[in-house]
Amino acid sequence: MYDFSKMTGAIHEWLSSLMPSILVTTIEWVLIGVVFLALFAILGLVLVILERKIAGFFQFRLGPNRVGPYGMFQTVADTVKLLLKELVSTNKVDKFLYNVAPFFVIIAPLMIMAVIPYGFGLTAYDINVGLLFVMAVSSIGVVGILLAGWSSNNKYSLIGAMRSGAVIISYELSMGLSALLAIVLLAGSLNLNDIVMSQQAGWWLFRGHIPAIIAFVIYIITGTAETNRVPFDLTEAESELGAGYHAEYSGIKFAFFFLSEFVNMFIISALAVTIFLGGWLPFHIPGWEGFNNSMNYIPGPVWFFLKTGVIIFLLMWFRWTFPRLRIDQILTLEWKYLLPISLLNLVLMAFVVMMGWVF
Amino acid sequence: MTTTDVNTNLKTQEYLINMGPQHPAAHGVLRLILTVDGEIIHKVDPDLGYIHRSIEKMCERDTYKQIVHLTDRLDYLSSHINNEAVCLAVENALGIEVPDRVKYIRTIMAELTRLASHQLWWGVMGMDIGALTAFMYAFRDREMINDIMEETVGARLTMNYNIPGGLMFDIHPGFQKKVKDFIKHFRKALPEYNTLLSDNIIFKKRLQGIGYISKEDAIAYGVSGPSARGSGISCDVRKIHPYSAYDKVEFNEILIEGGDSYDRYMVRMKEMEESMNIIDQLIDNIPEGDFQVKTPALIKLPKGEYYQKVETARGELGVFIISDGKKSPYRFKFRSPGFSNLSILDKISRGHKIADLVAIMSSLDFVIPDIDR
Amino acid sequence: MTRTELQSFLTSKVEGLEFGEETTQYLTVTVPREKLRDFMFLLKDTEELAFDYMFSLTAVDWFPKYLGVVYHLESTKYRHILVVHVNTGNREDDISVDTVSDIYPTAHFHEREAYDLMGIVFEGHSDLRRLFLTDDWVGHPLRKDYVDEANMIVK
Amino acid sequence: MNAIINYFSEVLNGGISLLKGMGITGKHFVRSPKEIITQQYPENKDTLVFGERFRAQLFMEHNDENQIRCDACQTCETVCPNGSIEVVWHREADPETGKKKKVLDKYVYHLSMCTFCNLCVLACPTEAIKMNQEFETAVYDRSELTKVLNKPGSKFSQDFVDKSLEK
Repeated sequence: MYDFSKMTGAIHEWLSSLMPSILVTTIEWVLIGVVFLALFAILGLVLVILERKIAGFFQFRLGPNRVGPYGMFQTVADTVKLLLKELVSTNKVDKFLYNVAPFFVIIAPLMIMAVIPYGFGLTAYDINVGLLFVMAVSSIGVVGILLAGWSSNNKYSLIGAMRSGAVIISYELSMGLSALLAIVLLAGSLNLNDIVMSQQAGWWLFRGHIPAIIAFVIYIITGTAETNRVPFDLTEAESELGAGYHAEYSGIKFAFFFLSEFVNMFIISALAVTIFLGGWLPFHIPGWEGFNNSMNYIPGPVWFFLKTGVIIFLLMWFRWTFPRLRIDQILTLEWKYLLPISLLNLVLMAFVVMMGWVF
Repeated sequence: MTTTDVNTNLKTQEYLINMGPQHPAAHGVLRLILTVDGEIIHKVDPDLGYIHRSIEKMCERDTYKQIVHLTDRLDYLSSHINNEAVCLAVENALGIEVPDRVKYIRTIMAELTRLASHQLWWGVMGMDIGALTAFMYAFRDREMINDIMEETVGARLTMNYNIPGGLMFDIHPGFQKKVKDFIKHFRKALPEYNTLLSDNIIFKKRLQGIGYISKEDAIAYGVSGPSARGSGISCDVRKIHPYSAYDKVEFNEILIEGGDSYDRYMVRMKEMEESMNIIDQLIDNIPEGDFQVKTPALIKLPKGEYYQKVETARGELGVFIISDGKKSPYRFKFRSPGFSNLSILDKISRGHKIADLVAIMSSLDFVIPDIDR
Repeated sequence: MTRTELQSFLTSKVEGLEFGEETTQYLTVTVPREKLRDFMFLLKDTEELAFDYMFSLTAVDWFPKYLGVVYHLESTKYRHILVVHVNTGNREDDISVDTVSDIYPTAHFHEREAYDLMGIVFEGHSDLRRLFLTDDWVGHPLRKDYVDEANMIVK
Repeated sequence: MNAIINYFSEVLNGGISLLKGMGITGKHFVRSPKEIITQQYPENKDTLVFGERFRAQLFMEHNDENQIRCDACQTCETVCPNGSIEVVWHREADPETGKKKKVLDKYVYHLSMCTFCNLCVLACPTEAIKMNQEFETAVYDRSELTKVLNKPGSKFSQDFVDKSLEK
């Protein structure tokens, strides 16, 4: 396994030899910022085209096929269009909140991206409360949605925003408290890198058997709800509210909401991979030494993005199959089904860990 | 402080929402003024007329042969059946008996139209509930019907295939084979529809118990078609007052007693099977003969009143003609199914949520030009 | 009930009914304006008649005499059909007819339509507003003497 | 106890129904390369097939000698519900018989008002007008939608009519 911290350490030493430490820190910050912004933009572009292509195939269509080979540059063209568009808003909006809301929704996923381990030693901000940090920061996004809905001065937007608030507040509960905590019990750490390293003997999804699988299913459901995607997309509910909370946004401000939805999807998938599917660790089958060795040659980041892609595909599959739930049904699902089951699952998991039944 | 005081203090403010005229769930330009408390609907006030073209007034100006093509634009999804209604009314008034061949072809065409309409409804219903893929599946199958129509009739949607006294042309030589191919394909596709949506737990939960219409209400409000049959009312004009070749075929009138949106949904799903059965019985037995009877170039109906009922995909369409013996009718009234079905919307959607209103509206299957005329 | 039975039954119950000619498609009866509501109650509530389904309500302009309303009634139990005509006094100022929207709720919408397009005033209707046209529209388009030079193409 | 069993069986059955739905979409996703129904419109223009009866817009048939079958009888004009046909004509003495006959000047067709009901084609006694398959009717200016169907200098020919009616 290649340790990426060697590479980053070398860069740090080289910079330190050239200039004072305060300048080094500044340059490193800027570098990391640029890298993450680039990653953010690329993810947005790739995921949007992926979604549209996959949607096309689910519906016997071709998807975008005009711009570039197989329509691969469609999202680039769309981005340029959105950047060039006039920013239209009604004059009844609450100007300050209206303008600040898109940044809230974009900041939350950016901050979470900092703590995710993309490879061995490839984490921007390796803190020991990583999981807690993720849970805390991901709640910021909903503030942006609420602000957008409120400040738009549009009843449809407001309804969408309020729905979003209700959903996210309740689903964070079973997501954080139970689904993720179940794995923390196994791994014994909140640090995402440690959680990954603890899965070297096998992914938690398999090693934790039944309780881990239940936790994984609950996590995927809550994750879909957190990202406001079908079947939980009632915040923008096309057929009911038009576009919900971002109905009054246009141009690049709308693009921010649009992008953040897709990057949120990436983050939910990335967390699922980190916690349940062994992060950047290669796929191993116990006993098959030759196979395992050859798997080791594929670098960690590739494994990470590959696994994330699988989960993202699963989320897209949901989106293009299921109808939408109603607001009270969503809350019923959370409070009457997911929360009791996941609490029960937590007890079960604690029991499993106590008895040492982990493989 | 008494409990009543607490309640009055907690009273929240009602507000108005304009749903439409441009709204994805309005299926056209229908404007609903909703009085809402939070998400709970207290009152629905439909505001119509955004695409009112005054077809009834135009009919008073046109000759009977010209009127037929206007009815394409009433309920554009059952345009063939609308044409048929006018033609039947005129033929009955003149005492013309059309050949059996015409009756058979008209019936097959009407059932194909009904299938196409129900397919579109199914796709749009899925889309209203949030399942976007259903729409494309429905359109794949509907496209085949449209192709059949294009080949025989010459138009895909506004067909204008009937003329008083028969049909505009004979069927295309490839018609029977194409229809059979379609039926074969659709018999396989319909179970897929059911697995994708009808059995889906989310879909069921969204529709069951929503928008309940009691038997009495349905009759009193004049609800007809699949929407009424979902409340267990036998109201199929094809059974009660048979026209064209409906007295020659065996088919079941689908009746479900429940009365909620899911029952209305299931009635339509099962009606598609019945439509296929009807086509199966007729398609191989189209008798030889003329495809039209000679009518005078300028039809003049004898003085009097004529009423003709037919069953469109949405319910009972009535054509009421008052003639004063001239070349144009004195008064031409369409009793459109959507108009009466809409009148019950306020009653059944009170107390439900906005999302439910969307579901109720698609379960009643509105086509706005049919309401606005 | 057959057509003749229906006719004799109704004549025995209500006075002042005018029946249409034998040749009409359905049994047609013209009711005096003031008896309309009683007549409708009779049709709906009498066990032997049970006209519970009003499938059409049409407003007609019998130019130049008076305006009229035509009700098409059907019994979902016996499947017999009756056409009821009622006429207003004239076309200018005496244009009101009693509402039947409380007897047949479907008439609620149909009467609003008739008021909108033909200008018949339904006495006792709970919410008689224009349905299709805007509130400030002048005139009633379905009347025979309605003139709109801008939008109507007369052949 | 029953309630608990019901609770879990509901969760299970619900989950299974969802998975079945995913099975349907998944099946089509795997098969999709064969099933794609998208038509690549401008590219497949040459291979587009229409029903022979497809009604796109009205046209008037001319033969090689610039002859037409329209004798300006105006049946189509009266039969059209929307007034989309205007026949402009004048009377002219026939050079052979000396009788005064109608001669077509301009056959004006307002595509913008046409509803493609086909009544004019059915009514035409000489089969002079027909519906063609040119469905691309978008134009930049509304005035382009008013078309003159007969070519300049075209003449009515009885032979042409007889020939086509024979078929």
